[in-house]
Amino acid sequence: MRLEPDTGDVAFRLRAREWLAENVPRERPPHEGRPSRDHATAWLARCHKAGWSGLAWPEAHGGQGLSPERLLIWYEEYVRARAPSALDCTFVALNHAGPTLIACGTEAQKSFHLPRILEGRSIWCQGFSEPGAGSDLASLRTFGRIEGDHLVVNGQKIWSSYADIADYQELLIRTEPGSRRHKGLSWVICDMNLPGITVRPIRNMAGVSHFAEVFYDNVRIPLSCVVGAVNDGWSVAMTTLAFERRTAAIALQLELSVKIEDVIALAGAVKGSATAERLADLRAEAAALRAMTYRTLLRPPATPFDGSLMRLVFAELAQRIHQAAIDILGPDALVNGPWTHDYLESYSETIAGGTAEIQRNIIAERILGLPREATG
Amino acid sequence: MRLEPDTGDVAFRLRAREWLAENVPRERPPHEGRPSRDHATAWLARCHKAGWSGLAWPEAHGGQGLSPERLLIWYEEYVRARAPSALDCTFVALNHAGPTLIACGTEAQKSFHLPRILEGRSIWCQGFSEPGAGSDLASLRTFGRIEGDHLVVNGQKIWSSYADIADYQELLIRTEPGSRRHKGLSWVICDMNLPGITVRPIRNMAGVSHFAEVFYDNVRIPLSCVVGAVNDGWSVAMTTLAFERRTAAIALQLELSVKIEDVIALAGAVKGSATAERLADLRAEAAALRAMTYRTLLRPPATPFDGSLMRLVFAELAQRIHQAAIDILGPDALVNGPWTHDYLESYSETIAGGTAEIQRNIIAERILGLPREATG
Amino acid sequence: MTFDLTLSEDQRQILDAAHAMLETNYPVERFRDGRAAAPGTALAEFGAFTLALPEEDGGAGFTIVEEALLHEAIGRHLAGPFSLASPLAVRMALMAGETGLAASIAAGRTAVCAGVDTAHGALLLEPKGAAHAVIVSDEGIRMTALDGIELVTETPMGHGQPLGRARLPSPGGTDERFPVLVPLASLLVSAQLLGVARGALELAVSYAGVREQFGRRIGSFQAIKHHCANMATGIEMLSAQRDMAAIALRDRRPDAAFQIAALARLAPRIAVLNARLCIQIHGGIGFSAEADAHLYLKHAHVLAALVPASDLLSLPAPLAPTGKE
Amino acid sequence: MTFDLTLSEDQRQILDAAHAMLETNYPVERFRDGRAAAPGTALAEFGAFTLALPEEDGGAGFTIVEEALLHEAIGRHLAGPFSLASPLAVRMALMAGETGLAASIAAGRTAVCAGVDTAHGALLLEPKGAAHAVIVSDEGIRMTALDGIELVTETPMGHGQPLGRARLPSPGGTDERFPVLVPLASLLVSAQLLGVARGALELAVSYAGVREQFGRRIGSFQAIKHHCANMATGIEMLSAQRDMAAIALRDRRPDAAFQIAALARLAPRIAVLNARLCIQIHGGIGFSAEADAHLYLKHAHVLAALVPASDLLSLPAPLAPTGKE
Repeated sequence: MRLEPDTGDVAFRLRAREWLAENVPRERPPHEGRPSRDHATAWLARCHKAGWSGLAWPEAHGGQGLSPERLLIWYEEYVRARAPSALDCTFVALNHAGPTLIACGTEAQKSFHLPRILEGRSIWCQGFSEPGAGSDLASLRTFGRIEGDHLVVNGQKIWSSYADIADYQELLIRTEPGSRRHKGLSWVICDMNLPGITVRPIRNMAGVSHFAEVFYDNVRIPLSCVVGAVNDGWSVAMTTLAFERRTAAIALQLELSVKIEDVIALAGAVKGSATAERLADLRAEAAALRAMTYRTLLRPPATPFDGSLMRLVFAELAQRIHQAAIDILGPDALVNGPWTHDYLESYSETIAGGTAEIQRNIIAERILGLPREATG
Repeated sequence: MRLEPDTGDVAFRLRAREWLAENVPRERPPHEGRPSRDHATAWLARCHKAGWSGLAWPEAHGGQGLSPERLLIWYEEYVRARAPSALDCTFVALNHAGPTLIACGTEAQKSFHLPRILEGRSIWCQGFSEPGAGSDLASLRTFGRIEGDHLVVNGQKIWSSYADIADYQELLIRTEPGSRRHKGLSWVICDMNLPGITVRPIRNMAGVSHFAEVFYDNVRIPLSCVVGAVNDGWSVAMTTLAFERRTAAIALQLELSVKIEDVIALAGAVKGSATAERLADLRAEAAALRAMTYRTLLRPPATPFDGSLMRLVFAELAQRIHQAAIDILGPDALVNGPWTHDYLESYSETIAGGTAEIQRNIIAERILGLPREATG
Repeated sequence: MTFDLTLSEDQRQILDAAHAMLETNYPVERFRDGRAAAPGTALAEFGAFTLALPEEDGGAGFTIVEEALLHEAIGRHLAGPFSLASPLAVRMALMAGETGLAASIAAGRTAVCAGVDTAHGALLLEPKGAAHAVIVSDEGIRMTALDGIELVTETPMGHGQPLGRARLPSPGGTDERFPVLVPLASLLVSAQLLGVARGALELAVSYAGVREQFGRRIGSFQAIKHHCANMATGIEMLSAQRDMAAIALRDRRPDAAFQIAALARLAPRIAVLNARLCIQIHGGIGFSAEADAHLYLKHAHVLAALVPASDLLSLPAPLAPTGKE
Repeated sequence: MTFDLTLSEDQRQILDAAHAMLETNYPVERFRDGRAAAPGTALAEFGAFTLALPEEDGGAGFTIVEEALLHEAIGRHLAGPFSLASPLAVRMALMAGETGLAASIAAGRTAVCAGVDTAHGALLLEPKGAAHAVIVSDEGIRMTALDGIELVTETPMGHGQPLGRARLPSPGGTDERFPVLVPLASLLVSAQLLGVARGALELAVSYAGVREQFGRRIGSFQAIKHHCANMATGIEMLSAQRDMAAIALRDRRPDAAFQIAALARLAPRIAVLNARLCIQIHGGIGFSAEADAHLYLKHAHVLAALVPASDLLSLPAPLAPTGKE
């Protein structure tokens, strides 16, 4: 067990710090729509030009192939410099679609899409959840009928972030008639400009529309857009699990260590006061979350489900840090300042990507081996 | 909605206060065994002599027939005077067995047992739980076979408080062969001196033995000891639910309002400190528990299951008040002083009489009407 | 019985009437179909702002116990903070001898908004059209005319109900701060928070009873059940304490300040927690602005800002022990 | 890789050996069959008290990282507080130049107990037979000879492990208080608390997997599952932070004090919570002294008392922001 930066690591950290200090945009990024896309793609293009795009991607595919320690160093400097949230409209492309294509895509798919993603020229959204299947992906019903060399897709997706400004969607649909659960699904690259697609943005409780519903009315997608084999979509969807520990989620986790410092500064709490004690607890937990982030990258997971531990700790800590900020602000929190906005956004942490309740079930059943629930 | 003591109420309060000031024993009662029995029965006998026994029992059965307001006044004065905990070895007789006999007993049963209970001459224990059926009474297996005019009982009970020093037990057993769930049970008065009964005290985590296991090896109980009809024991067990709101549990609930004052005095916390804020929260909750206690006595319940709300709030508040005391004591809490002892005892609050988890299920299903759980 | 916590026939009638009036004029759906800014006139016409005033002051002759029951219903319908400001404003106008103003507010002709002092000026909640503001501060409650006051519009939490910021004239002596109204303000705002907490539970329970996931209604999952049970216990504590505090204040009992302070300490926490759990139980749709869940949360925060400060630990406890150490 | 958080082959071996030794000499069942007061000799023979000392001081040449790993295992077996006091005592003896004493403690010939200063004298934990006590106080750690000290026996929490109270001589200057050992003491006691937390989880999970109620194994109920999941997340946080803090202290990194203080803040809370949940999951038997659940709780309280005070908020944070406001 060691955390011993060599001279290369130290130089890398300084280089990252200097570049970020000079290049991080000073303004708070727009929350939604075209302005948010323009801001995010401009920032990614700038990163790409300086060699900071696709950090965890293999060099063979245009990435930087950073080692785990360099990834940690980069993201630590990234959040300390208050660079734009990694969870912007480029997130899905860089951290999910790209790695999936690298793992399972054809040469044609890779050579077309990967450069566009890295340079911020194409934005992707996810098309997994459906209205009847929030956290239960196995019950997907959106269907793609094979007609010649096309899939004809009908159905509906929901909670598709940035679908209104995306160029492509990673679409998980049922393609085998009568199939059930995880079988008979396909993972498809869906061009969002195809006829028959309707996007309806959903305003969230923070007043921002980055989610959307997407409706598919006889949308014809060439079979060449299927990634991996037809009807083998579940295993394609699972391949990115291995990449998951190296995504920009690292930035979100480390960012809480910066956020808690901001709350501590905001509070200026007297030693021993209830607020000071509360903030000390949160500071300790943010430190532990950082330690967990290190562990995630620097030690093989004990089970494939360890991500649920991270997800749960992160989600609840993010909420509690923002709750503390709101309480400290008092009545001023009624004004929609950055803390208030982020507080409201933090409500999604225990919902999106599997609710906190589902993470607890996974931890109990898959990590601890408790008996599965009775199904009625 | 009114809480307007009339002159009779005021005089009653003063009389109670004066009597308690002169008569409450100054020493902390012994925790277990014969000394605890002797202490409890001496105190009850003294109460009885002065007309303070069987407060909620009908006058026709030797009780005081107190109105709800007088009960509240009495118990408020009782806890303020730091009178012995109502949850001593006389509790089951006064608050459960007695009321059950009044509701369902024969004249012979009543005339024999009720005076003994009121005067502290006989101690009762409960025989409901079994090793395989902690919170699940419907799965009882201890069996009483009818032989002539006797029941021949074989089986085992557990968590029977004070069984080692009790004269009688309220015993709920299966008497109809092959019966299931709530059917085929009988409610029986069991003389604890009968041959074939073995009592094994169970030491609890506070180091005290007031629980016991009871083993029945061909114990012959006269059929005349069955209360209500044979095989109708479940409905007998349910009759006391109506009495439940008027038991000495009132004292336990109100006592938390005294305990939190003691913790506040113990802490001497600086205003605004984390400890002060924590204690203010607990004080507010103790006030609310008192308000709930008033409501329970002075308003008909909305459902027969409202007791679970009280039980849950009480249990968790009792634990949190004791946890606060322990934290305030710091290392001195390692010494088994009264706070430490009571802290350890408080762990039973969310377990005994239906765990906190079961209370939450009852609240959700029976009060809120959420769908029953799938059973696997 | 000298003690009785059941609703009297009168109380039941006034509550039934209030619920009907609120359901008609302030259905929670109004936030979705653009009727969010329902005027205060329906409440005024109902007599909500003068319910507990004597008949000679134009009131209905009820007591603050009934008023506290009414404010739970008002809170449940997420009526704007004007509903809290107006009955306080009527009282302040009367106490200041301005009977004409009192009558005008009572009748809904003069609109009053609520506000709270902050380090950066007073924050006014839904100030549009209001002629006066009722301001809660650490020193007490006061009323200020808004005539000629410059109002800076602020974006409210989650783009909810409008907010304005204003530099208001500093209050004069104690008589302009009406400390006598502070306990009443605490009682009414806490009662509204109770209504919010109850509304959030009802919404959560009804959703959990129909929404299916993994082939089952989500309300059959223990985790959801236990969230709901926790919401219910909070409501039980808060509503019992509301009754205790309202009666103590009405009857000028010596423990009134204690009971009110305990109530005010519980109310914001329970309302925010229930709203949070309601969102969580709804899952994705709960995080959207399309379901109503988020409205309860924002409303809980608005009301929480209007709870006057109190120091519960400094007050004598009604059950302070008498006996041996 | 310059960064690596996997166990080295050496670390794995020492841990395997430690587990085997502890399982033989300190099985948790010993509390039930009367072997509770297992002597410290097995630990001494294992070299537990000198694991991280250089070989010239009679140590095994490992580092405090391995020592922290070992103390998790020790905590999991609920070894007495002597196991914490002894490695600190060896170091204090060496620092004071008393090499004979150090060797004697290291070999298990001289017994050392742990203790904590209180307002009513020092509280000594399992003092029987101990020649010296290692005392934790707000000012630091110190060692005191118990020769000639009068010990008043105190009844311990829940009639657990023996306790004594003593008036000890006041410590002299800083050099007698060994402030340099405070971070190490925090690390080791926190690691033991982690072991307690993990033992409580393992006990709870194994019980929940077999105990049946309502016709099902209780581990299939979501409420029980979620209790266990909460225990697991606490352990994950605590063990990750333990590694971070141990490495920082070993390598004298500038953030060592911060990492240790964060660890010490988390450890008692998580250990007590896990023990509490373990009792709750056991139901009635968990509240009895017959199951092991309560042992974890009492042990957590004992260790929590031995965590040196620290002020996390006063320390600079390693991820303090560098960028724009």
